[in-house]
Amino acid sequence: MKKFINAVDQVENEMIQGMVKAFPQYVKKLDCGNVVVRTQKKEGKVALISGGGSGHEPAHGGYVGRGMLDAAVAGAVFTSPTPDQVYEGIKAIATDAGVLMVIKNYTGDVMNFEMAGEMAEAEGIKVAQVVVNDDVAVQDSTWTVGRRGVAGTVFVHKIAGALAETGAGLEDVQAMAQRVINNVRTMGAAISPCTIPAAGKPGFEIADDEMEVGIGIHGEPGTYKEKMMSADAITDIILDKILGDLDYTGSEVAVMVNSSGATPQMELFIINNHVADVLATKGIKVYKTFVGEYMTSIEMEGMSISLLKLDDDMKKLLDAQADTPAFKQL
Amino acid sequence: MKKFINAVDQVENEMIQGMVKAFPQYVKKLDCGNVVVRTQKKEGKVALISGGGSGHEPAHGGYVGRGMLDAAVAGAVFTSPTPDQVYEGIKAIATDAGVLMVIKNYTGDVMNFEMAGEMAEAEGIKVAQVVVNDDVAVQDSTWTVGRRGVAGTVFVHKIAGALAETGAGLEDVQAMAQRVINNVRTMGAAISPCTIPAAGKPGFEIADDEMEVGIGIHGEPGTYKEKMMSADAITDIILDKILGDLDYTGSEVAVMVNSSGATPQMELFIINNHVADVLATKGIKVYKTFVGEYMTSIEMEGMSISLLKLDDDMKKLLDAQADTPAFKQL
Amino acid sequence: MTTDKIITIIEKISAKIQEEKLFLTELDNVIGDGDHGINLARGFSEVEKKLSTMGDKNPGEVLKTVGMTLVSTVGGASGPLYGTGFMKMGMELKDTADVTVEDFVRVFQVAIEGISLRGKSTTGEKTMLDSMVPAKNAMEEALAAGKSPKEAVACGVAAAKEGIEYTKTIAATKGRASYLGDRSIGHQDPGATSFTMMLEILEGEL
Amino acid sequence: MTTDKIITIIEKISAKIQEEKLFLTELDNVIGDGDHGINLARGFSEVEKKLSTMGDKNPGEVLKTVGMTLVSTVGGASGPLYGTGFMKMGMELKDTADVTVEDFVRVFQVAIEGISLRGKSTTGEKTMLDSMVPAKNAMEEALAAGKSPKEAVACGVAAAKEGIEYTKTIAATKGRASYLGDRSIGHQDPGATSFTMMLEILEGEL
Ligand SMILES: Nc1ncnc2c1ncn2[C@@H]1O[C@H](COP(=O)(O)OP(=O)(O)O)[C@@H](O)[C@H]1O
Ligand SMILES: Nc1ncnc2c1ncn2[C@@H]1O[C@H](COP(=O)(O)OP(=O)(O)O)[C@@H](O)[C@H]1O
Ligand SMILES: [Mg+2]
Ligand SMILES: [Mg+2]
Ligand SMILES: [Mg+2]
Ligand SMILES: [Mg+2]
Repeated sequence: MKKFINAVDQVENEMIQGMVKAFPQYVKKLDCGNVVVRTQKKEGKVALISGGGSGHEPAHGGYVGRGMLDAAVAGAVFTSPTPDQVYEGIKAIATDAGVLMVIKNYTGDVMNFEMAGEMAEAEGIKVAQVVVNDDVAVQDSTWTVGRRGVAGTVFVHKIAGALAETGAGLEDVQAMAQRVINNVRTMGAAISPCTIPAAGKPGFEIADDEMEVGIGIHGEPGTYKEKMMSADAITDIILDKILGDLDYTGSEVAVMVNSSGATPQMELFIINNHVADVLATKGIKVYKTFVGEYMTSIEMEGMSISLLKLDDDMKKLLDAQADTPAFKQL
Repeated sequence: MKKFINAVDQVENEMIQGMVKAFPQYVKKLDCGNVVVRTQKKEGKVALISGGGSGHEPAHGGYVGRGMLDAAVAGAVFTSPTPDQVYEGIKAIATDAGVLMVIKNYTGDVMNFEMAGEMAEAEGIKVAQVVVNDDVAVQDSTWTVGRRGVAGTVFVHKIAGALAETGAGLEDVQAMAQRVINNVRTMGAAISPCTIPAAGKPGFEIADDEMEVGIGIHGEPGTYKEKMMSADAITDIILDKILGDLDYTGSEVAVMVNSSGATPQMELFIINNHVADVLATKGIKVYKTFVGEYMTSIEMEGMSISLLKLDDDMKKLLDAQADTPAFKQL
Repeated sequence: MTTDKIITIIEKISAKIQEEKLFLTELDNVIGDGDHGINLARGFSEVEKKLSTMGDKNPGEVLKTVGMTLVSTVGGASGPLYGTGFMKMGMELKDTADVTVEDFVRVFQVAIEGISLRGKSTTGEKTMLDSMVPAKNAMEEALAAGKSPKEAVACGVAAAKEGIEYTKTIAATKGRASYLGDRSIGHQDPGATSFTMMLEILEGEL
Repeated sequence: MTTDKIITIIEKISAKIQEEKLFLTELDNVIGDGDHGINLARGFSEVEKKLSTMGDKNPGEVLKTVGMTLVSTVGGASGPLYGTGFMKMGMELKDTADVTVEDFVRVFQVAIEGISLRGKSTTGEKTMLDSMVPAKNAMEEALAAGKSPKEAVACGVAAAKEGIEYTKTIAATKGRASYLGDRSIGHQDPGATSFTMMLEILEGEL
């Protein structure tokens, strides 16, 4: 394992410190742990909190700021934060308008956030939640835990965050977050693994001529292995799965081509080139495109493609100003 | 070589296509080659053009937009663009106020841009140039070609671009660009190489316990090899070199912790944590920090640290609005 | 088992977890995200610190503290689940000062219910429950058949181990391994494994 | 050498460059950025396309076109430098219809001056000039000593090869290799190598 780190048990801590030192105009850290909140608390609006394990940077600390989140809670690498951490975050940002928890659908995340929500409600704080489950690589069914939440979460932050910023009520913000969740689908693939610092070795092994299709964002292998293929071919596989899952016919979409951490922008753009061509062929209109590191898996070499089916409300909220360390819109 | 690509001789082309398809509101491509210009030409201001080989994404196409560049020219991977390409870019953006070429100090870049500048001047276009040479890893001397231009170039784009946007004249914009160059220093290190697609294999080999110190941005090895060390230790080495080269005492600085492409944000923030601490100890005030992918070397795992010594003019221009695909400021 | 004994057992469980940290992590690597050992080791290190000040508390309070500490330091899925389990046992024991194996089996039943509720899970989903539930049943039966406490827990350990083997044969439907679908078949569940380790420590201490 | 001959020579140079693309790139990998062979191969492929329509032009125009094509397709340092070299030779030849080796050596001198000016470089800096200048001198001397054209170019090739060896002994002060400082010592210059290949082709065609 070769990394620019100091000690494996200090990565989360030093990372958060490094982030708040980089962006003091946007974020500060709570004393109680790796919880990052807006430098200036904004009263009179629904407050949004999200989080998960570390290792997904810029998620979620990078999305704390005007027009997106009010707090982000970071657990150990790829490990859901604990209920107390989340609870401290909620307390720090809670307003009379209430708090919306944006949870990614992992057993651990859901349990820990829910426990925190219960603790906060016991204190009289209004809490609502949504669970993001955009990963179409995973079979959805009632008898499993369902799909994972992955890069589509960033659209939830952006759009629900923009609505909250207008002063909308908790139920409306929650409903809008859920509307985004209902309309976003994501799938990814990876060609090399990542290494959790404390584990010291890669999460999976992969041959030089293989790729993992249907990867998650926690360094785990995908839903299946495939022979390495061209960028266009893997893009086709992913788009087929996404377009087969939700009817995008005739609609306008926001596209996100997300890097898992080590994939160079060159490759992301090559992928987007084909995404744009395929969508054009199918008569799906691209309203806006995002290319870059939005929801990573430390230094995994992989990517995901997300398509969000937009309506007029979502378009307006997607276009609204945002000013956070990792997501800015003028 | 494992990459999300289709054909090695199509990467530059498909990448630029993918970029303009992602950001049509910001950039369009000229028919003549991989030259990207603002979608809406802005008259009445000095036009800025920059470029170099491909493989540095988001540089330079990502910096085309309001408040920064007017055109970016991309050669083959790590290969300076040709004079005709640059000339076409200049012609497309030229205004009566003239054109400033921001060149990174490489023999090839300088020669090709200069030839283009001569061609444009022959057509009656006012052309000026600056050559960025911020890399303190390289010994500066009058009998060599001097230092390389690396990540500090982005500060030149930002600050000179902001001044140009105000309608300042060519000489003033050039002088401001030069002022940035005079006050910015950068140095980097890498722990794994990158692979030029057409070459098919990594630019250098490196043992599991080694790092390359003083890397450039073209996949080449650094100025020397070192045993792998902690993030703090390599940060100290780099800062020592930078601070030893220019007197930053008592001044305010802009910091850039730049990823070479594959380095996870986690590690960049860990590095910034120490940068901030060291500068605080030395009484150097951090005015603004940038952490992320600004000037990459495809998928190299490495990073560079840049320090720009600011004055009041530069601060104002650094803070000015910018709206480009890869650099936004509200 | 008095408070001292309980503390000793927890300390030994902690030592075992630290020892098996990489093994458990490795199991989680294959079908999860490779952190189960790291997670539990982090939590039990914190638990150990707390134990030193608990000599004068009753067993129930000790277990409750263990549970709360796990909840607030482990994270992930196993944190709330093990945490809930220990808390439930602690609460159910009330002020029992000397815990018998019969007591343990009774409160363990409550712990299982708590875990099942928190995790929205049941047996056959390739989780810790696939070792916990058979272990509890086996211990109940052994006690009913008049076996000694130590024999009963040994039966529980045997059943827990069979549970581990069983998890190899099924696909996960809960937890991270569920995202792998059928690809999770053939690999044992990390949580079932860590639970079995804990029960073995108990057996060794009787 | 008439136009047909010149075209044949350039075609063979192109073939050689395509053949040695990886070798030249590998040399550049060690002390540069690993693209010299790729760059020249790209340029000479374009040159080949142009040559097919140049049969009715005089040698000077052919060489000028070669130069302009290299400038506009190679990029990097070698593009403008080789491009300038060929353009200068072409311009200097004016309308000479049958180029002798004496003519070649004379215009090659002009090419070297152009390269030197464009590159702000001279010998001893570990560049193509370290093969070009000795080669030119050797050819001049050989001709002055009454050797045959073919012998003269053979002397030039020998000198160019010595130039390659010389580049191994010095640190670069121009081009990308200069950034390596003393670390560039011990490795031969890619540009000196590609030039020597070109001159060898000329020798073989006489
Ligand atoms: N819903 C659930 N019910 C019961 N046990 C579960 C559930 N989800 C996960 N587990 C257990 O948790 C273990 C994984 O724990 P751990 O790796 O620490 O957390 P995470 O999965 O969040 O990384 C699994 O091996 C499984 O035994
Ligand atoms: N200033 C210069 N003068 C003469 N030759 C030079 C100069 N700079 C570089 N070269 C030659 O160019 C060669 C490198 O060419 P190439 O790799 O194609 O371009 P780049 O260095 O831009 O990648 C070097 O090996 C050297 O011979
Ligand atoms: Mg985990
Ligand atoms: Mg080059
Ligand atoms: Mg796990
Ligand atoms: Mg080169």
